[in-house]
Amino acid sequence: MPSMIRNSTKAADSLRGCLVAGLLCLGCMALAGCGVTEIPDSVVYPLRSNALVFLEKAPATAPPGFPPPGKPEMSLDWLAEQQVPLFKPSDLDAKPWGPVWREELNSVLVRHFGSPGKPRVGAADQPALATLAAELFLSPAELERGSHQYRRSCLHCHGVAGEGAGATSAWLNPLPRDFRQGEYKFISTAEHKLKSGFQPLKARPRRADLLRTLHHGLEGTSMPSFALLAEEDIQALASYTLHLAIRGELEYWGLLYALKEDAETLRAIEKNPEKEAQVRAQRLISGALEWEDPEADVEEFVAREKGPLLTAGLERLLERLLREYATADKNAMVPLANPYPADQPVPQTSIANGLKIFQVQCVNCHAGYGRQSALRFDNWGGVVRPANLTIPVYKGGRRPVDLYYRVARGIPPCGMPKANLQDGDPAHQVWDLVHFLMALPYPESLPETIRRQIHGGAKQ
Amino acid sequence: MITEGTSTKVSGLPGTVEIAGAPPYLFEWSESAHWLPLAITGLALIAWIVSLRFKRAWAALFGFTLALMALWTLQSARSGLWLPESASLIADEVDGLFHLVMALTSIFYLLTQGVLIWTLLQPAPPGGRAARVHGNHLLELVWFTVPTGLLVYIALVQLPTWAKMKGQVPGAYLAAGYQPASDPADLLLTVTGRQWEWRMRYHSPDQPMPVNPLFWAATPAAEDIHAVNELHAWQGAKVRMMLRTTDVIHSFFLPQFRFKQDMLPGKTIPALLHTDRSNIEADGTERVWEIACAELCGGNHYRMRGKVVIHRDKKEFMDWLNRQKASQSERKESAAALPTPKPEARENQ
Amino acid sequence: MSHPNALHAGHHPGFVRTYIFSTDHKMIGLQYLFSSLFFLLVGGGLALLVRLQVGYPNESLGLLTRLIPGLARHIPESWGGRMSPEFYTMLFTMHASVMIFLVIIPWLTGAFGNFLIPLMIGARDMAFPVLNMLSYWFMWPAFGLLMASFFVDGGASGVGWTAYPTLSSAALPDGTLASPAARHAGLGQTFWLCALLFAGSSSLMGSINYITTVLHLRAPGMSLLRMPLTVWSLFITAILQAVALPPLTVALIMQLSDKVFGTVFFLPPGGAQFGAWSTGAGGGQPLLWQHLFWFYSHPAVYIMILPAMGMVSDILPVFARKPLFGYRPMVYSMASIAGLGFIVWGHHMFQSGMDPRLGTGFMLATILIAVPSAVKTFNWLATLWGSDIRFSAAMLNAMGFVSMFVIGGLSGIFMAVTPVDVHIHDTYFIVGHIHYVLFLSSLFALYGATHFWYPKMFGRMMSENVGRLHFALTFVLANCTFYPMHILGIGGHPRRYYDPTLYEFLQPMQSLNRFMTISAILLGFAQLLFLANFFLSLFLGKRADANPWGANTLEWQAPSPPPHGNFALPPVVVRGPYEYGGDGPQDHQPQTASA
Amino acid sequence: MISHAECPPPTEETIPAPSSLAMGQMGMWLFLGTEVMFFTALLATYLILRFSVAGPDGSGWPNPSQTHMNAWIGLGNTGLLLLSSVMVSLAVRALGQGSDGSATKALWLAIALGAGFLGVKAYEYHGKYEHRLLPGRIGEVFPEGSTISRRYDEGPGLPWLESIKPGLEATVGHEYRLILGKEKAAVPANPAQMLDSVRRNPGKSMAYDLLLALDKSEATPSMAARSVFQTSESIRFANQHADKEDRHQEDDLKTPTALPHGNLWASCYFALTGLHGVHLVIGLVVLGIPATLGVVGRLRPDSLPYLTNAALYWHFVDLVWIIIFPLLYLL
Repeated sequence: MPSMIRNSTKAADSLRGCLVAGLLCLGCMALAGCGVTEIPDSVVYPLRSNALVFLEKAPATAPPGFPPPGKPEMSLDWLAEQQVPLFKPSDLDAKPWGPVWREELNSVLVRHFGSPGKPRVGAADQPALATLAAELFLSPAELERGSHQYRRSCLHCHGVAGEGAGATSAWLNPLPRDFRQGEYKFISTAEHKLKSGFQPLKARPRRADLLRTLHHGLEGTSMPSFALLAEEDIQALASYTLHLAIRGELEYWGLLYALKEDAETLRAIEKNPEKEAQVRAQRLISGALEWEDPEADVEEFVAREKGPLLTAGLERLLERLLREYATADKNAMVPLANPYPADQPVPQTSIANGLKIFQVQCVNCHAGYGRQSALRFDNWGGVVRPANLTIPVYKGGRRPVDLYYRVARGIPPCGMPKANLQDGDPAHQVWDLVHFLMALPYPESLPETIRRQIHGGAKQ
Repeated sequence: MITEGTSTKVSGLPGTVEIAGAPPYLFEWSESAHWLPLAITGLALIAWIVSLRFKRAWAALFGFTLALMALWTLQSARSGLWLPESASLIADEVDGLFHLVMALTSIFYLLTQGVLIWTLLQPAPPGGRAARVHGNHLLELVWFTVPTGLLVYIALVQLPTWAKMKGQVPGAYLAAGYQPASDPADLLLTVTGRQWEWRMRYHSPDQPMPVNPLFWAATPAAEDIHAVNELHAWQGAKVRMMLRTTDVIHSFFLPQFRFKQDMLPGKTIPALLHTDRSNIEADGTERVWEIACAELCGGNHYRMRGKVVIHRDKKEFMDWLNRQKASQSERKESAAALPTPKPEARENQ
Repeated sequence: MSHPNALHAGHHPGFVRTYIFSTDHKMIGLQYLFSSLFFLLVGGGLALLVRLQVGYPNESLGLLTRLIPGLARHIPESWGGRMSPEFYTMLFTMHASVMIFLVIIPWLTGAFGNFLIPLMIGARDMAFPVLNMLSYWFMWPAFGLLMASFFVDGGASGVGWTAYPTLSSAALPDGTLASPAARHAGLGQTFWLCALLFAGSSSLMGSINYITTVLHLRAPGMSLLRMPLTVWSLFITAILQAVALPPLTVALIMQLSDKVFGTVFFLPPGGAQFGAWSTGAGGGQPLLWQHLFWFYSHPAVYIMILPAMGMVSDILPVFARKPLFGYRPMVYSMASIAGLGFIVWGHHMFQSGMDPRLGTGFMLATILIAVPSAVKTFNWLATLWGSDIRFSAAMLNAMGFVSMFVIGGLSGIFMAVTPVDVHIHDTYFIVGHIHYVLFLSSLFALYGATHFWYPKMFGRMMSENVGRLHFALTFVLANCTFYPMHILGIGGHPRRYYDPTLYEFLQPMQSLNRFMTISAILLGFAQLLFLANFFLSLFLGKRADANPWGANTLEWQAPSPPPHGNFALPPVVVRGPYEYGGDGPQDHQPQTASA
Repeated sequence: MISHAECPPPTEETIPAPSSLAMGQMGMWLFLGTEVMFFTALLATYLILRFSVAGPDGSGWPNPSQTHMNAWIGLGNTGLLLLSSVMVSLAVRALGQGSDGSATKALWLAIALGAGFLGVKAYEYHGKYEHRLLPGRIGEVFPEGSTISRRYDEGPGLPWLESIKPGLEATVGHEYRLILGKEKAAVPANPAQMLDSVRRNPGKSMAYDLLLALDKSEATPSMAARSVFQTSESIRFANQHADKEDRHQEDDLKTPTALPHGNLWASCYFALTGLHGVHLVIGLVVLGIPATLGVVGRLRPDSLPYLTNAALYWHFVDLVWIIIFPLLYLL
């Protein structure tokens, strides 16, 4: 046995020893790097970069073979081809005042909403905003808790700013919701109408609606139920979602007023071309005030303001938004009492009446009872498929009252109108429709003639 | 895993058990996680340095690792990082088998490691030359037969438990051989895995039990009661679960019941759960028993968390079921949802 | 004596034919070796990222996102430095694929198989040198496809290396790429399937070559029962591959056609529904894939451990200076492991929905396969008993193998007990078990073998002290990394979880998870020691003579490194390979007569 | 004691006599061994899939009239391949006897026969294409993300299901009515006992449930179908009672809409014949090389080992077809 394995060159070994020590040090450094805080300060809300969609002129249904949900950029491209106005935030750069506008918008957002690590609603120096935020349970402590929970449970689908474009989103169908337009699908508040046509009509959700979605998830989509989280966490998540929605909506308006070219704005700019930014800011203020009080005096407000106009307008708008949310409960829709007794089976005549209403009101979109529905555009520029009602899967909840809300208030953001029930007793009509919808997936609960019609008969 | 003074709270055992006296830990994981690997690395370095001079030090390295493993195992068993609480009779049997195998394998492991370390510590054979031995028939026969005997014992001793586990539903896996009602269950539900949640559908107790649960599992009825991620039953209930999936393979894992069953797309797999213990304490508090998914089902595989609630008696369960049913058939907004409930957390702020 | 490759003996090919498209078995072996070492780094890096995520699920990866090129694609800063759950699934899928198909198998059978078989049986080269070259170059499309899949739309395959349908195979109607199923079953998975087809073809070529070589080109006197166990193990491995790989190839082709041509082999009768999308009705059986896959992949485990056993059986006697205890039982037990290995695949599927009666049969076979493993362990220990151990790096790694293989084997018994398997199946217990077999056993054997045959390969010695240091660190840290996995598994910690802290029953285990992560990082750095030792020794290592360890087998009778054609004269074998110790004039008697 | 001490000196037997011919053939045999495993797995897959949905009498699996499988064409093809194998054997023998000219002729004949086989196969494929008997096209995949239920709601599954009803009636109708009390038995029967006996018979239990469902929702077989088709056993059962000829009427339209398991059938058919076809094409190339060499007059006796191996391969491909043919066309 040679002795080679016992004596190796000493010099080479000590050299390698140094190498070892170095590597171990590196290892320790790597470990030290791991112990950073949960949400690093470097994480901030990104400013919106994707196009804002205005669907007033959009085609109702998507053509056959249209790219499926999950490819938002494809559907936006298609919309652009159809001359649907899209407002790209990048267009701001082309305007001389654009970068300043963006800067100001960002500073307002940062001041009033903080960052994911330190979220808030309303800067501390504005007591009016803070009071409203507290009323909506948007205190910084609550939001921080929500932010941490959001990072764990929601971030990878809904994204940092609630843009619905997190890591997982590219592979989901339907897409995760983009919160940043302040629009909601499955809520229970009535539309409230404003005089001005400049603002889209929006219903604000009650907190209970958000909580319901968090608790039950949206069956048939990728939104799961979070009922197993601690109740405090769910509450915090609801608060944080509101925070993202309000922040996103403020940003939305801030960008929209910078980019939108409606006749009145253009006229005002024509008069004063070098002060375009100011004119647009003034329009925003007027919008914000008009929204609240159509009679409000914009000139007076502008004259009173000392600081930058855009900031003032955005803060005004923020206050307005908060108030809207705070009064959502007052707008809650009270379902008409069900005229049929609860303790007895639903009469077959009710179901038959429901079918009649369905055939007038619903069948255009829910073709073949939803089996053959065509894709439609929604307010986010994506596509949705009207539900297949022959399967007992309900995104907005399976309670009769949930179906009532869907029928009686529609789902405006994706173009589902509320049922038009003008002639006859509305309570009977709407509940007939609900009863029909509830029986539809279960052939044995349908009257025989209807069953044959819908589910096929023995002799065709 | 929380050490407070001299008493230690142990989770994983029924409730949170306070073990009085000295903490059962030699070291505290949560705090040692960061330095312990470095310390162990240091020990390895020392072993290496010593071995440069004394080659028998290598025995220490092997011994040290052996000790570390024994320590971990004992510590974990003592501190509750062990088999989860058992909630069914079959779980107790499984645990018994587990500990049997644990004991047998530990003996073998200690034996082999002992021999290895012993040989390392041995001085060189006289004359510096080992004997040129090529084998020993008798010895080889012994170490062929002894493990064979033990292994055959292990193979035989587990058979009844396996039969009990899977045979509860005879021929469950062959739709052809499925005997619909040969073993009546107290409660029937389908569990449908989908990306990424468990949708439970309970058979309404108002309706007669279906002749063929397979059939019922495939046809939703208007009376069924739905729940998400929550499996409810009562202590002592025989629960027939029809496991299905709409998309990919999921695996329904109930650690406390030692229950795990893949859900195969295109198949409905019946399973019977005979609950034995409740996770609701006398004072009404609930120990958390969770459902997990044990088969990779996509990116959010880890998100398929559910919970099991075994009520103390059928009445409690029926209360829950009726509540569920009532909330499912609400025709107007429940009082709880109007107006906006005040979050409790806010009280403290 | 005429020799098929005698023509090659005297000529000097150019650079390309010598180092790149070489048909010389030694050069091909080295090519395999260098490739595997590179992929060891890649696979190890992937593993560390996996561990980081499990240990620190909610924390920012910080600097790492910027340090590792290509990572930023999957960990954009807008997610606060967190990787996405999908990326996590890609990481562990690719870790397993890279380690199994590009590291362990090529290193064991490709590198050592090629280098050692002709040398150890006294042949001048392989039976089919060109086929041999092809088999190496067939690996490269596999390498390339697996690496490229990270950069295709939807990322690499994220369905686990087991690639169970319907997660992996569901093909949706045209234009519906955007769905969870399509992501996992997207282009990355197609790449993965193609890569495996290439790797499989490569292995098949290799195995046909090995079998023919062993049967036809043994030197005079080298009867089958005089072959060193390394050759035996590689021979048996080659047979395993030849039998087990074709069914996997069929399965891969079928999954590929499910995805590309719309066939329905693995799609269930009702189809699969993802969100609002349906794959349409199928009619096939998802379970069938599992049967076909495990029919290959269980024997694959033996493909990954048998050569390791063989090489350890060759290293131990050299440094124990004592004959291997029970040569024939060793051969028979290897053969019976291989034979039984074909009827135990069902033990991966006890929970899969397979008929439980079948499970009982598979359980019995699985239990029985422990017997030959136990016999081998006892024989190794008996070899060491009463010997004069030389603590070289190679020997330490071999002893590490013996010690750790026992754990890997014993933890397997838990899984063979079907009711216990119900609980620990798909938990970290399995992860621990597989790593004890593949990392702490196969890899230790590989390290040992590399130290041992390095002088023969390059004519230089690796540093012994650094090698021993590497062993000490690896041995301890690998145990720190993988042993606690068993404990997590007993507690029911499921594997492949992105964020275990979501579960209350897993929260007490999180500190252990963290402990394992840190150990894994240190372990990763310790492996750099080996790589440094390997590459520096190419230039700095002490020159080695033909037989630096005083070993008996034929390769040590050739010069270090052996020239083209290996032996000046075909050696004539007169005795078995393990004649060490005893009272003769020398403490070893080489297999050739000339000694 | 197992003795390993001194082994006896090498004898003639232990000294191998390497020769490249033997090695080449060994390699070829090993390769064919792996090919055997390949086709074993493929055929096993086919048989498993087929018999998991089809009953022992073959029902439940699309029948040849539905899939336009003509056993005579297959038989003719088998003949072509067998003949080509004979030709290859003749070529090997001729070359062995040094007659490269006749070897060349035999080889070209073999190639022509092989190509003829492929031509017939192409004709068959064309027929499948015409009838849309392609994987993923047979009434089991719908555009617009429909579900399986739609197939039975709207597709021609309905008449089929209606046609099951008499079969169901014949199987358990009487018992069914007795148990439900809709019919009075001549001798008083114990309904519970009867129900029990029905339950114990899986086929009867399935029929019972189907009848129950049909009864419950009278004219709504869709619901019953949707549920009952969740298990392959029930498809098989339903198929037994379906009137196969009725469904076959659809063929005139060249649109084999919902053909139960047609998709699976097409998958298996194309996989088996396609992979065999690929082997055949490779075989043609392998035979084409010596054949071409023969034409230019360079086919030498030293190509014999190559030709022998090529012939082995060709015989193997032939053999595989001989196994595939009855399984696919006659079973």
